[in-house]
Amino acid sequence: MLLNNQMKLEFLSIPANVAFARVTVAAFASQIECTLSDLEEIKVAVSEAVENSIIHGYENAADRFIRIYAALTEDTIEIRIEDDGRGIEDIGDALQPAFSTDSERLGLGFTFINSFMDSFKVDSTPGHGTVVTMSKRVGSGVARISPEQ
Amino acid sequence: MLLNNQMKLEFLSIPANVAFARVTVAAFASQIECTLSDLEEIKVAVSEAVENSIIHGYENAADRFIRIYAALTEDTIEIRIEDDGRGIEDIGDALQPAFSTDSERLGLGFTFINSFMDSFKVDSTPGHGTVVTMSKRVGSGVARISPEQ
Amino acid sequence: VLVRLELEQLQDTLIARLSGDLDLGVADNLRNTLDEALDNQPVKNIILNLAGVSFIDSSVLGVVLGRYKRITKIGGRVCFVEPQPQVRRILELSGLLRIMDEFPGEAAALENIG
Amino acid sequence: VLVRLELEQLQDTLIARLSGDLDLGVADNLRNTLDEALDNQPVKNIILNLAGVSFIDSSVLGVVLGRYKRITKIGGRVCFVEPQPQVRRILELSGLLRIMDEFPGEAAALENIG
Ligand SMILES: Nc1ncnc2c1ncn2[C@@H]1O[C@H](COP(=O)(O)OP(=O)(O)O)[C@@H](O)[C@H]1O
Ligand SMILES: Nc1ncnc2c1ncn2[C@@H]1O[C@H](COP(=O)(O)OP(=O)(O)O)[C@@H](O)[C@H]1O
Repeated sequence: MLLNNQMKLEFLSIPANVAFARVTVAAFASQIECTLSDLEEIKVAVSEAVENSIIHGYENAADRFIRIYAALTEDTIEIRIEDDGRGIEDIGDALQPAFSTDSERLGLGFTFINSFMDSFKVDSTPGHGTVVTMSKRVGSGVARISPEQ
Repeated sequence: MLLNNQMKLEFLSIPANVAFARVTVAAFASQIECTLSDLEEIKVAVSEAVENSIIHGYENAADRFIRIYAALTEDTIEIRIEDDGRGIEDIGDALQPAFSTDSERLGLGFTFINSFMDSFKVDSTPGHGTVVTMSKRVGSGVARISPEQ
Repeated sequence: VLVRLELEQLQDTLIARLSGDLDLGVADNLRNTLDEALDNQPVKNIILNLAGVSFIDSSVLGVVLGRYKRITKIGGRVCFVEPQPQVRRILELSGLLRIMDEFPGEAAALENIG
Repeated sequence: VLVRLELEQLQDTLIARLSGDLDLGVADNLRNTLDEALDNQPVKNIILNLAGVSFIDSSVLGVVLGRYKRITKIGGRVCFVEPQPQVRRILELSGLLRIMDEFPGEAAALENIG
């Protein structure tokens, strides 16, 4: 697959940067043909992952950094969101809908990401950090007939 | 001075990323109180520096990276734009209005940056790259009475 | 997008008109503002007018669910008014639309829950 | 913001209606499109309608100046129509407004340069 574009964004773990992160990824994604609904879905997925890094990963410490890598191919965006925070003990539990280690939260962040992206994966090392990788085929979403066999 | 927010953006040296870079920096800047005219000026300055990296620094090679660092304080944005390209032989010449090493260009990129930002500096090592640092006081632009002496 | 929150009390119903992009950046402020209103006035029902909301995520839904729990304890109701399509989808996916009603306008909501 | 370029030829005047954010990303395309029109049709004057342009930088001004040089060689004129304030400021700062005229609409431009 041809790699068309790549970017990396790093920013402080503060709530104001949730909006900044999703707007930036959406601006990047819109270089390829996206529907408005694709962009909305990407924005939700990015916000959820970044909020998780701030709240769970860094436990609201405002002086840590979150990194986002994004790559575009003709019709797909791949996004990786990383923190160096406390990590996740049991990823299986964390991925359950309505599971949250914070009673004020819904436990739906990963559920939203899973619903809105085509693929999604969580890697985490307790004490070291979490990496959320997701990708989405955008545009018509209809498979094209490929000239290659 | 209190450091309020920081980000770093890295992206491929392709023309499509000029718009991406200026939109991202403007989104970051708009976290502090900016006028529309501040944002317009920041966008022009970022575009000019990024275009210089693509055209002059990397001579249109599409596989190199450009880095932008930005920091916000209460009323100021500082921006650093870096490439690892061919560098500038004579910075004094390069800063002259209407000086360009490319006959199709106006030689006004640095002039625009200088007009639109409050401070501006170019560092370059031939063969290694160029760093353009700029900052701008935004909002009313009127100095406040400071409680500190 | 600027975030705005406007509160109006009509008898025992609190109308909260929200606008802008609602995420973690406004969640604390929203929670505190609503709780303060609930602490200081006799509120039975809450109408959340989302007509001006362009973005919402799970942080803000957590705040809404928290207020819902508080209101249902005293036998009141919480409902949504006019969510935009992309916001409505999130409400639906979260399950909140199964426990809270949705109305096409404040008048309809007031009539129904009043 | 999507970039659009619409060309119309009225006698020996080429009207180019530009819109969107004009930067290095469109400079090559703009240069080629204008040069092709100049190669294929008898063009004396160019009217650049900038009413829809929200952003412009020096890469695109370089393209404009290049076409200006080509047109002045054959005794023609290049002018701007309706630049938005932030775009007008860049034109002014660049010095292009000292060598090219500016008109409040295409009709005024046509009348004046025709
Ligand atoms: N970046 C992270 N660092 C540490 N823990 C995380 C991270 N992301 C998610 N988790 C854990 O996974 C759980 C489920 O996450 P999620 O589905 O987003 O729900 P919520 O954020 O509402 O708790 C969280 O409660 C938290 O314990
Ligand atoms: N990042 C860079 N790398 C190498 N050379 C540069 C860089 N930025 C500027 N220059 C040099 O400085 C000159 C002046 O730059 P500028 O004022 O932006 O005008 P222009 O881009 O129109 O040439 C350029 O022509 C080029 O020779």
